[in-house]
Amino acid sequence: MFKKRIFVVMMILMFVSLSISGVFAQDTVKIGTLVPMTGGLASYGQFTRNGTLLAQKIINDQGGILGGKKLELVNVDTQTNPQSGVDGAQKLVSVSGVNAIVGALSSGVTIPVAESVTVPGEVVLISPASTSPILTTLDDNGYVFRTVPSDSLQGVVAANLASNRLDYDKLAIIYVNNDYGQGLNDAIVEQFEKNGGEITASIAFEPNKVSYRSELMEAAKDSPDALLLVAYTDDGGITIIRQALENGYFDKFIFTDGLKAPEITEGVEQYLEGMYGTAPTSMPGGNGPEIFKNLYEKEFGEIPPKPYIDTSFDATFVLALAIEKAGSTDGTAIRDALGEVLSEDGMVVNINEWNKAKDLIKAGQKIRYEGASGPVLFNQAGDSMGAIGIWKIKDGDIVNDSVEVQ
Amino acid sequence: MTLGGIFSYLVFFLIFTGIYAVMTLALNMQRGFAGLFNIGIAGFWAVGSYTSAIMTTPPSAEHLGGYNLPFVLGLLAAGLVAALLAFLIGIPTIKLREDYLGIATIGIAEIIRLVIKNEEWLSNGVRGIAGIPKPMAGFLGHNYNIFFLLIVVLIIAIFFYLSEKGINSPWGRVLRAIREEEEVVKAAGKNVVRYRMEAFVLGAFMMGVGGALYAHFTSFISPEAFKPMQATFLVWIMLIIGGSANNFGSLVGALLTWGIWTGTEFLTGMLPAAYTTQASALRVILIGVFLEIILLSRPQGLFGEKKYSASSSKS
Amino acid sequence: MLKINDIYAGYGEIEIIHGISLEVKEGEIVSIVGPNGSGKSTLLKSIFSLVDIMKGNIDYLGTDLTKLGTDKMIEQGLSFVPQTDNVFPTLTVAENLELGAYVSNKNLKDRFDLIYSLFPPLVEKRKKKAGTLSGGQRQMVAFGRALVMEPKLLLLDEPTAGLAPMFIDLILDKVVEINKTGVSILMVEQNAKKALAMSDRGYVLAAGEKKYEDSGKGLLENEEVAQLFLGG
Amino acid sequence: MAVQLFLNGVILGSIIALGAIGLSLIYGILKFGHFAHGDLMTLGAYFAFLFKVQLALPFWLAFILAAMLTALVAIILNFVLYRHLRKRDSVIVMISSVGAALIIRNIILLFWGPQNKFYDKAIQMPIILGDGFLRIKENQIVILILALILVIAVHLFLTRTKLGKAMRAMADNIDLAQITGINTERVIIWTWAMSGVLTAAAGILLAFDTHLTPVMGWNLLLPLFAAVILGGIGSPYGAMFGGLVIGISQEMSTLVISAAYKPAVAFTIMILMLIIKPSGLMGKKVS
Repeated sequence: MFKKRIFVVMMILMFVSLSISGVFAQDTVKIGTLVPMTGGLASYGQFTRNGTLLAQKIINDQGGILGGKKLELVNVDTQTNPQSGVDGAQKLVSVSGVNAIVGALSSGVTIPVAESVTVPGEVVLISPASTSPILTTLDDNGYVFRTVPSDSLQGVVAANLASNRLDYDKLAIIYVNNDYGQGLNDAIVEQFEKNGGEITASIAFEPNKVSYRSELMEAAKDSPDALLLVAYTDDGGITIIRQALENGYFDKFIFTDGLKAPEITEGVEQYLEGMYGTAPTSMPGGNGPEIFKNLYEKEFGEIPPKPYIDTSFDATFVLALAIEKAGSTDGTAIRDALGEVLSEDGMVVNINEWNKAKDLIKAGQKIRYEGASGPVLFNQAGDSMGAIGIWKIKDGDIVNDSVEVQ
Repeated sequence: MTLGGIFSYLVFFLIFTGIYAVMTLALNMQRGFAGLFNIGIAGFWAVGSYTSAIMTTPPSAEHLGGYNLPFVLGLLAAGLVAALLAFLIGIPTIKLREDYLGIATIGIAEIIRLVIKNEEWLSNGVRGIAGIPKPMAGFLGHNYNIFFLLIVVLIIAIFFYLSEKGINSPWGRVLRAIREEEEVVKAAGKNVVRYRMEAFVLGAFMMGVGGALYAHFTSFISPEAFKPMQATFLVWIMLIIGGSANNFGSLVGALLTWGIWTGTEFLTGMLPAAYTTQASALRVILIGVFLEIILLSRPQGLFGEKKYSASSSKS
Repeated sequence: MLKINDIYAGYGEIEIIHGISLEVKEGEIVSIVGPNGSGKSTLLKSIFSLVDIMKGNIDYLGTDLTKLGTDKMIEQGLSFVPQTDNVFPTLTVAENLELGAYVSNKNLKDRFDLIYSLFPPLVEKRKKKAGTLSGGQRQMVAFGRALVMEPKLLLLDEPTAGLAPMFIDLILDKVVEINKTGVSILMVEQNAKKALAMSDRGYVLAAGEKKYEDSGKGLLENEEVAQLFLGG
Repeated sequence: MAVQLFLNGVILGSIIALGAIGLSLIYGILKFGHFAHGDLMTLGAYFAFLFKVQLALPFWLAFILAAMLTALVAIILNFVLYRHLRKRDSVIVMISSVGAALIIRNIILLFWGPQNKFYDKAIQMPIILGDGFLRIKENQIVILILALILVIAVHLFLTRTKLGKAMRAMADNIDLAQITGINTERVIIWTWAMSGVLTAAAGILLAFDTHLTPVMGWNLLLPLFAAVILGGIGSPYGAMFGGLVIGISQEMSTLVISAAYKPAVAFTIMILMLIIKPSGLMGKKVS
């Protein structure tokens, strides 16, 4: 009898929840968000989600979308693994009926979602964080985009920073063992060696371990001038910095975007003073990041030192632009509109100027979107053509130093 | 939300359930019938996925192969390589106490994951293998998932049939007798280790095929897919919930568990956006609680052990 | 002092003992003999609630044992030496004996002295791990552990199983010696002849039922019993 | 360099050893692999965070309170789950512990969030010995001393007290322990309590040396099992020794293989041990 009961309860639960989501469905425009709220990347997912919510708020506060409808965001959790991510994406598409999705973060989830759900379903997918080169070459019929630049750009800038500005001849790299770390590492090694430098060690680390002392020891072996660290704050980056300092393995560092966070200096300000890092940023003249910071802090309090909050804001915003342009929520129409609406020589729209954007679209104008992460422009492959900035630690804070336009 | 949407999600849901059901049937062969404690399913899954990917993708500089072989050969190769792996693992470990075998297999599964993560020549490392062909995808267009579901159902049917057939054969009876009274079977002059090994290898073959199905369905695999929670323990939960040593129970266990796993999302999705993080953690807690309730109230699983034909074969 | 009344016992749904009654009187040695699989050990275990009891009761000095916890049984002077695995191998001999007194450690010193005097070889092995001892010495440890609590009734499950012949007689002599100190003994034994020869009374079991019951001597002289169970 | 790696290994190893003692005893007595052990470790570390950072209590008090609270959680797990399932297949209990692991980890996530936490944000400069030959932090010395004290305490407890001897006896042979009159249920509760305390200590020391994250314990679970297997299931001394061997060999392995394969070292040792001597280095014979 018990099995019957469980069965019945299960089925009721499933259908009640299915139908509730149906009943409350008003006349809204839906965009799905597919981010990890649990599992390995949970600490990024939460804030990424805030980025999308902020975009939603701006759009709805300024009269909504497609003639006054509300923008609705439907979120599912990828649990940072492809099985649940793919399932979640399919729920978004089939059950919630979205035709555009922001997500996922790691390429290991984004790619299978694209291949098995969104591309065949003709749904537009914009990843705010997946940097894998595979996304560039994916056979996606143009349905996959990203608002984060691919790794190679930043790698070149970081390597040039090391050899030209900082005059390092010997560099050790420690990178997180995933596609993000791997990609940056490869690009950095190539460029640094081209510049005539020597990479003394290039070591991958497993994320989320408690001790990286042996990796650090190996990296420090041939007395390199500095450590170039490719990591996120929470998956081991901070641990590596602290253990490097504590044990005196390194006193000079170069960081990449995943570590562009005041958090890394907490408690170790005096040791990191004057260190440099790189990160995708806005073009000279744009002030998207500043506006974004203000808006975010008004809404959610202090902006956390995490990457991809801005890029997920941008992903949501440009999707809204494309929907407005297309005049419908049809996936194919959104895809085509994304290519048409954005242009480098278009009229400037800031991230809090949704009304202006709508007017421009109505007037048939193209838009130069000065996004939260910098201007968003897609190339043929759906990749973002951003700029890379150099940042610096000054008085324990992170300040932008210069912008390298590529 | 449309009826069509629900239907297409249902198809999708059943495909995933089906892939997990293949794993559960395979585990039932090893655990339910032969009493083998394999908690390294992720390893066989990964080996199956990667084998089929390497076999069926076009030649690539990024990983071993590809050999551009047809889908069916990919499935077969996936099963065979996984079976071979099981054989090699089994030689030293199959005679160990059951929990030792378990710990050995989980260790090996983690080592396999590290290898595919770090050996780029073989598996393209952390970047994974993309573009794994979907059979007949070119012809079928929008209704592709229905076709894939048919493939999955077909494979489940084959495995189910063979598994039932096998377990009712003299071979299966010896197997069950070993699980019940190993000493008696040994005394009857049967080579216990050989029977166990056969069940282990057969189960691994099925896991390999299941892994291949997963690879072809998602079209992309990377080491992230083969972590112990989703690839091993979830399958165990399915088996235990359905009832060990019962093929039908395995299928229902897969359906119900995956239903809970994904269905709880609809529940927590109703919480306001500000609580998304809490909702997601809450959801996993809910899954855990569901599992414990079922274990406590029906430790033998929903269906319990099926009574198969007379249990001993005195030959 | 012990009275088993029409007991049915086994494992789970498998019934092995089909209605057996048995009695041990104060100061007696009582043996249970029978072929392999006759249920001797199961019967002995049922007294200590180590198997499932389906029906019947066991009266020990006026209390029903089937309703008593193990620690209470030991407090009331009941002790059991299992057939195999009857010592804690990674604990020292001394620790094994101490654990025998887990329930209460009154007059511990005296009891230990008594046990060491009963089994002198244990004295020098005091600090050795029980797992490193020979079979005979282990049996001594097992006996010692069971005797620490000054039991009134000692249950022995095949005390000579697996022992070298020289130890068999030694151990059985010890059983008699223990009995002389006032401990009643109920034992299951493979060496049926030797067991019955030293017993006051005996029971012969087969297929989970009681076949014969008589004085030890009487059973030894019973031709039927001799033919069927004592190997002629 | 080798000496430094050795020292790092000893520190990691003593933390693993603390966690492995309880895991081994539970495995030995209750005959199942407790897969929630790593997450109990995390929980202990977060309890200490609650007391030390959030409630600003002194470290020693936070340590004790956290250890006691973790012990309580372990006992509750036993009461609510494992006690009922124990008479069944050991696999069921194991699966149930996987469920418990999920629940604990996500409760931590629910209350403390996914971000890294620190007991103390400032870093400590190492004491440098022999011209950079050996570096060790003050915290690490504290860890080694605390671990040593705990190990000695465990040793005294197991050999000098009736309860400790009963625990060892139960790991040896639970049936015999029962007919000896040991109140097995009570000893099981105490075993959970002791495991909880030791596991919490391991988690706290680990976080003390590095930082807190919700997955810290789950990631250390397999090395814990490796230590248990290496030392022999049910042997607390084996677990201590196994922990040290696993810690040291993991750290020193980077001399010969890529650091990316460091986690594989523990598993490889574990598997080799299972094949060569399944009873473990110090375990009793498996019949």
